[in-house]
Amino acid sequence: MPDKTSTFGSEGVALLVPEVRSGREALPAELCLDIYRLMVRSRVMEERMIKMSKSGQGYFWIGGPGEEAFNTCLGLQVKKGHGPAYDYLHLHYRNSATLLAMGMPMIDALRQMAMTATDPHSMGRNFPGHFACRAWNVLPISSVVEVQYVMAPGTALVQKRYGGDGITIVTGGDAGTAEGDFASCMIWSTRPGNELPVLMIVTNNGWGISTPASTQHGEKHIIDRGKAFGIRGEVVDGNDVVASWHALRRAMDYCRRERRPYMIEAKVSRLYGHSSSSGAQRVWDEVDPLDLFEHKLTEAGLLDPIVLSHIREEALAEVEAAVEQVLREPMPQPSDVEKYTYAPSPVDVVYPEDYTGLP
Amino acid sequence: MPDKTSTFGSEGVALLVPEVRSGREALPAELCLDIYRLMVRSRVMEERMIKMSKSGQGYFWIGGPGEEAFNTCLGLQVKKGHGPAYDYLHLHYRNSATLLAMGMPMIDALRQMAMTATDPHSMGRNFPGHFACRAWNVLPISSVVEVQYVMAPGTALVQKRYGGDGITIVTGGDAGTAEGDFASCMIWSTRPGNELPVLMIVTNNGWGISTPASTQHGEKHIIDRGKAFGIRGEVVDGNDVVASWHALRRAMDYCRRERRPYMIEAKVSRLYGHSSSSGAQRVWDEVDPLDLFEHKLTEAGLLDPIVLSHIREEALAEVEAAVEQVLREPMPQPSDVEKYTYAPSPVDVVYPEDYTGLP
Amino acid sequence: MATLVQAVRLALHYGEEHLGVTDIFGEDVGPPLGGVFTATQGLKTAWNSPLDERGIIGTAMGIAYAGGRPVAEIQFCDYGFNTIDLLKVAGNQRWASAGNFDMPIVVMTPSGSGIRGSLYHSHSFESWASRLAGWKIVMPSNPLDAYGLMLSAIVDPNPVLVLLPKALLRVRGEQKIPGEPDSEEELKARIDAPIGDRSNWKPRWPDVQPYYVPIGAAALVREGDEATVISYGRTLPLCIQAADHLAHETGKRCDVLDLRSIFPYDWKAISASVRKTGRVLIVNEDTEVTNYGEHLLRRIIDEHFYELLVRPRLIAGKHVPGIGLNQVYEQNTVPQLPLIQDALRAVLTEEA
Amino acid sequence: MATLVQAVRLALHYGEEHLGVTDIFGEDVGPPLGGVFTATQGLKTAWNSPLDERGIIGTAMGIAYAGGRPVAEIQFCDYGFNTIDLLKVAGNQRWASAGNFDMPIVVMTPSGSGIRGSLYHSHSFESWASRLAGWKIVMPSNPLDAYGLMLSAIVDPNPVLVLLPKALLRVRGEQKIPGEPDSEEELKARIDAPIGDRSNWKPRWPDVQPYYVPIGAAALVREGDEATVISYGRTLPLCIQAADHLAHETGKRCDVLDLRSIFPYDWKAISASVRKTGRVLIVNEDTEVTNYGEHLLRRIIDEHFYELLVRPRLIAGKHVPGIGLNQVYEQNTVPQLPLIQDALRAVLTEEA
Ligand SMILES: Cc1ncc(C[n+]2csc(CCOP(=O)(O)OP(=O)(O)O)c2C)c(N)n1
Ligand SMILES: Cc1ncc(C[n+]2csc(CCOP(=O)(O)OP(=O)(O)O)c2C)c(N)n1
Ligand SMILES: [Mg+2]
Ligand SMILES: [Mg+2]
Repeated sequence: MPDKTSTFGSEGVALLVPEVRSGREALPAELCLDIYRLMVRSRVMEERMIKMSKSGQGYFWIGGPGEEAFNTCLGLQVKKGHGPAYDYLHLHYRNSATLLAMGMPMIDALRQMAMTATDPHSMGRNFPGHFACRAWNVLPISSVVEVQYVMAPGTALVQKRYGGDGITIVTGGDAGTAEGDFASCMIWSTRPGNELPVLMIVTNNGWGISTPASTQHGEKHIIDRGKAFGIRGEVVDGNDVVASWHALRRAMDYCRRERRPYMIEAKVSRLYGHSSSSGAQRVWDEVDPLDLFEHKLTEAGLLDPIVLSHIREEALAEVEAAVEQVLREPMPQPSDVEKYTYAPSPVDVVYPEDYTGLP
Repeated sequence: MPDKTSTFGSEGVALLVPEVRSGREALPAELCLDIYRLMVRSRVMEERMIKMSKSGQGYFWIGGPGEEAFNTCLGLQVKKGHGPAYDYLHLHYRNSATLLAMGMPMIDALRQMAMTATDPHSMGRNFPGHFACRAWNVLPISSVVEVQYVMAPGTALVQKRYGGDGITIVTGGDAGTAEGDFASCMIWSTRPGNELPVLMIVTNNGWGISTPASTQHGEKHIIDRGKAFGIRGEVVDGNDVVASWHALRRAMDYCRRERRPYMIEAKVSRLYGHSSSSGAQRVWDEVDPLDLFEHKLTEAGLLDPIVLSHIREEALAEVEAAVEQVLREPMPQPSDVEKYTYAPSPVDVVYPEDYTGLP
Repeated sequence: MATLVQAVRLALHYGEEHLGVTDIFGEDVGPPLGGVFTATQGLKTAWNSPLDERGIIGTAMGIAYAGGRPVAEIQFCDYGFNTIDLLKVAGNQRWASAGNFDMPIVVMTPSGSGIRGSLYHSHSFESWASRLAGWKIVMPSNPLDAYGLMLSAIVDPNPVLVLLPKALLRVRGEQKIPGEPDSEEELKARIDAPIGDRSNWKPRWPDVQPYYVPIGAAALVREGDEATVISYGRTLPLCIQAADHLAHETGKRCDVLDLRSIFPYDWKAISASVRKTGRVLIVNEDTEVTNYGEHLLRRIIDEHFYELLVRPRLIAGKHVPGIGLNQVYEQNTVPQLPLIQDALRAVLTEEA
Repeated sequence: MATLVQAVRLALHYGEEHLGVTDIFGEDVGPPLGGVFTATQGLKTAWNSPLDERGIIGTAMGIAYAGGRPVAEIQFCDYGFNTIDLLKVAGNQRWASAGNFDMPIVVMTPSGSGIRGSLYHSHSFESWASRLAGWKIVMPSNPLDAYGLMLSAIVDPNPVLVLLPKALLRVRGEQKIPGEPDSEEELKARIDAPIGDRSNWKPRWPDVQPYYVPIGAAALVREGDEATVISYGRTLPLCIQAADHLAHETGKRCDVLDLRSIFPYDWKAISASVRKTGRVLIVNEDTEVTNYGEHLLRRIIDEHFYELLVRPRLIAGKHVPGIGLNQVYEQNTVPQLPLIQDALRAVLTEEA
């Protein structure tokens, strides 16, 4: 049974709403059900994409099964919008749950998977999970590991100057922190007098493709690297929705208010291996955040087998309808190859509109 | 008067030799006089080189006035030789005192300054202070800031495997630690089970050309960055000979014995600005380690004005003789442009001996 | 007349005041130094960065994403080689995101030899840069063009790399920048930071006016019917000298094209001239294997092979690992006047 | 027959056993994976590195300084663009130190398109690489050459970059590697790691023999008097197909040169063939602005301009910021067979 007499998070406001707890932290039941639904939708969508990659409806899959708990909590707490008043997102290729939580229609991810001309993120150019969304400050996700960390200080610098409470959020994997760009982000975010509101997130799944983190990384916690720069941080169980929600809330509050960097290291799972290149087989020895949350919500009396299967059916129906639709949509044309190379320029006499082949 | 009844360093061996103290640490008088002589020789040589850069006997000067105390102590403690049994030196462009302390003839530095064909470090190709010395494992110093830090783990890896007590020593400036390569060195030197005997030195003069470190670096101490990786370290007054000697001794002992990395941050002075590009004018508001040591030795009764001026005269004579000699030596020839591009190869049918222009 | 580096500074000032430039930054770009070549002295948005080129390019990208207009400096192009991946990414952001994001950044950097820079301050960058799809690359050879190209670079909503010829930074032009004071002394007094303490110094900016050199437009700096000489940057003035000398010596006049834009290049101008003359000399100082001039040559072969009267030539730098400090190296590694003159003489006088 | 990637593995094994290779390393190079393309499975000196390409190149340099013989892998050439400065430094160590230090490192990396790699797994590297003075660059197009070039790369005391054509890694050759078992199944059983748990797996290496493809030697893979086709890597087999097809269609036979070494290239072979045929087609898939093929074209113009019967051609990839995942992009960005065939037909049939 959900506990009925407690407070929403640590804000000290007594609310008489049912809630779900993890240790000393809690979340309202309503929110938990929303999160759960989003997690199911992400999982179902990713699993369908894996199927597409194997059936030839796509060529390659990479994505976030195992990161749904943390990434959904992230997406829901983003200050969503365009321009420096809102959060900038420099994301990794495992962030589909974040985008779904922000409200991205499932079909847009599938369009990218199916490489249609209608793919709003890349017009069928990029791998799945490589989102780009101007309206929501979601900067183009690139496969090049870690480069997002050197761009993050730039958006944050504009935000600091702009005022308001918009922050810059940058995410990446654990192995990628070995690239110098991770250190650059810390340095550029802590210049004395110019500290920047950058929330540096590492989703630590313990792997870089086939290489265990334990064989390459001498740090106990990755966030310990922030200490020398005075960057606060915390390690959170990214498979725990309640803990992830609150860690993110604290981190965002801090960045929004203090206009300084903060680090979160979220321990997450990788449930289908690295990508379709490594087979995208279900892994059974890692914790499944969805199972965990399902169990918790069931325990709390918020879910029962009927609701549960209803939510899953709904998500499955949504994804099937989307796939069906996507497969009817147009493909890019040969003439698209050069499109969107250049923005129109009043001072360029060769390419005033766009690239058109050699001068 | 030198104290006559104390111990050499912290080794606990009671020696009845005169010694020079700094705080609780001490060095034998003999050694101090050797160090002093080397420091004077370095200073005099660098000042002569500055003169050459202004008189047209060279084009450019960069070097180490202000780092003589620390760098001399470094050079004297290096395990000098060729191959992995000996120390590898990945140095910075301010290390002339290190090389002189190791025994490099002054004239070789001046040959590079004068860009003669006899310059053993680069055949008149590189800037002064850009040494390369195969016999002593002194790897080519490059102007590209910080790249030496990504090479250091490689030599150390071979040394760890080889056994013995040879270590890898890498030095660089404070501003350069903002490059990702500094972080890479820490990561590659602390791979679990593969920790490497790398002594990471930062000579912190508080400047990167015109930019004060205090405006760009949020770390209190640069070596604090090592903590997350379990890298021990210490900050030392690099203007204090006795302190520098012992910090280096401890660091080297640790690396040699434990086969793990260690960091030293030496606070040093920059007495002639960044380089000849910024005028190479004497700066008077920074501590001069040579003055300091001169004063200390004089106080201790080891130096008097006569000895002092004798040492200086000797050094001046040495440098003048060397310059005179150097200016008579041959210059590189047009045909030298391509020399030493390739080492002879038994499997290359186009360039079996060396590069000879386009195929 | 302003020097090239003063022209850049005036353009950046104009950019700050009128074109929305928000950040001019890089190593030693802000006070007190204002750039190792003084290009950024006195600018109100100039600031010093950490010594980290990857951070410089990345931060510029971030500023642009968030609506700022950054001009980032890489202190010497020689130190930009650890950022090629980022430059590639910057060049593909619009393409990769199918138009979601533009990337209006300007990167400026001194390029080429001629300042006794030894191994790491003598490289050229244009051949590398020309391979960065999605970028525009410009390289002025005189102060007025530097001013006009810099303004265009700022206004263009795509990433633009401005290569400044190291050897010409202190050279004065023949034409005034619109709004430039009458005397060099006055200009200097107004905008050059004093030697010594600068803490209270403030520039007194002249009221410079807009002047755009379009991207993709070459300048025909000498006209003639006998040959086409194509160059830019440090070697451009040498080509003019060579052409003038040979006009005098042989009576034959050449077109000399100052390319100004490396990409996109002014194919119309090249093509028209080559068609007219049938004789071609391309000159630059970058290394000669996979050299940008070889691309131009290939285009000429593609479209004008049968109109060529004699073998077209490329003069470039030697394919060696560096340029040595002793001037014997530099003189014998990158093209100097005699070499250019000899090549041009051969092009002009070879029998068709 | 061994696949190209098996050939590389066999060469590395030979290198470990007989040529002093001490370290084969890079991202996912060691157990359990043995490389994302399986090039390093079962090798006794293979180890996994941190995800840090700069560290990989730097560490390789350090190992070489200290007397080791490293073979470092960059997982995809697309991820080597943040190391260009280090590659330049590696290429200049001997030159800069006037012979004090050699730099015997091998870097291997998959290059080019053809594996549906989208923006960041489809780039080519040879044009960039050819600009790295002090390096040698090779690129095999079949397993035996891969074996022989890898052995030469290891033995050569200079930095050698081995570009492995992504599209051909799983292709089998027509010639056996000396010592290779008779059947493909046996080879596979002996040296391919099993799917699943590999913790107890050990390869049973065949006793492969030394076989060196000299650096700087092209292979004439088709012979004819009518035209010269120069290629390497992924486009080489396409050129063979095109030449065979056109021999059939027109009765005209071409020389097809598999360059194998990008630098130094086999100028003697190119020159002899061009002199013989007077017709030239150069094919690669790298982007077309400042493309390595343009260098070859320039050399041909330099030395054989007056011997050319028709306009020489270069077929290369489009100058766009990336190669899109949808195959419509890839097919229309990098050369495919029809394009090559049409170009060769034009070269062969154009009237002189
Ligand atoms: C710069 C760069 N190097 C190598 C790769 C190839 N690669 C893709 S993902 C990956 C591992 C990333 O591991 P981690 O950062 O932990 O992220 P995860 O995939 O585990 O979420 C590698 C090596 C790449 N994409 N970019
Ligand atoms: C990669 C790189 N970027 C820029 C430069 C230009 N540069 C030369 S020295 C220097 C400052 C170095 O400062 P620091 O690392 O503190 O060393 P210091 O000169 O103070 O000893 C700069 C920016 C360079 N040489 N290399
Ligand atoms: Mg990971
Ligand atoms: Mg410094």
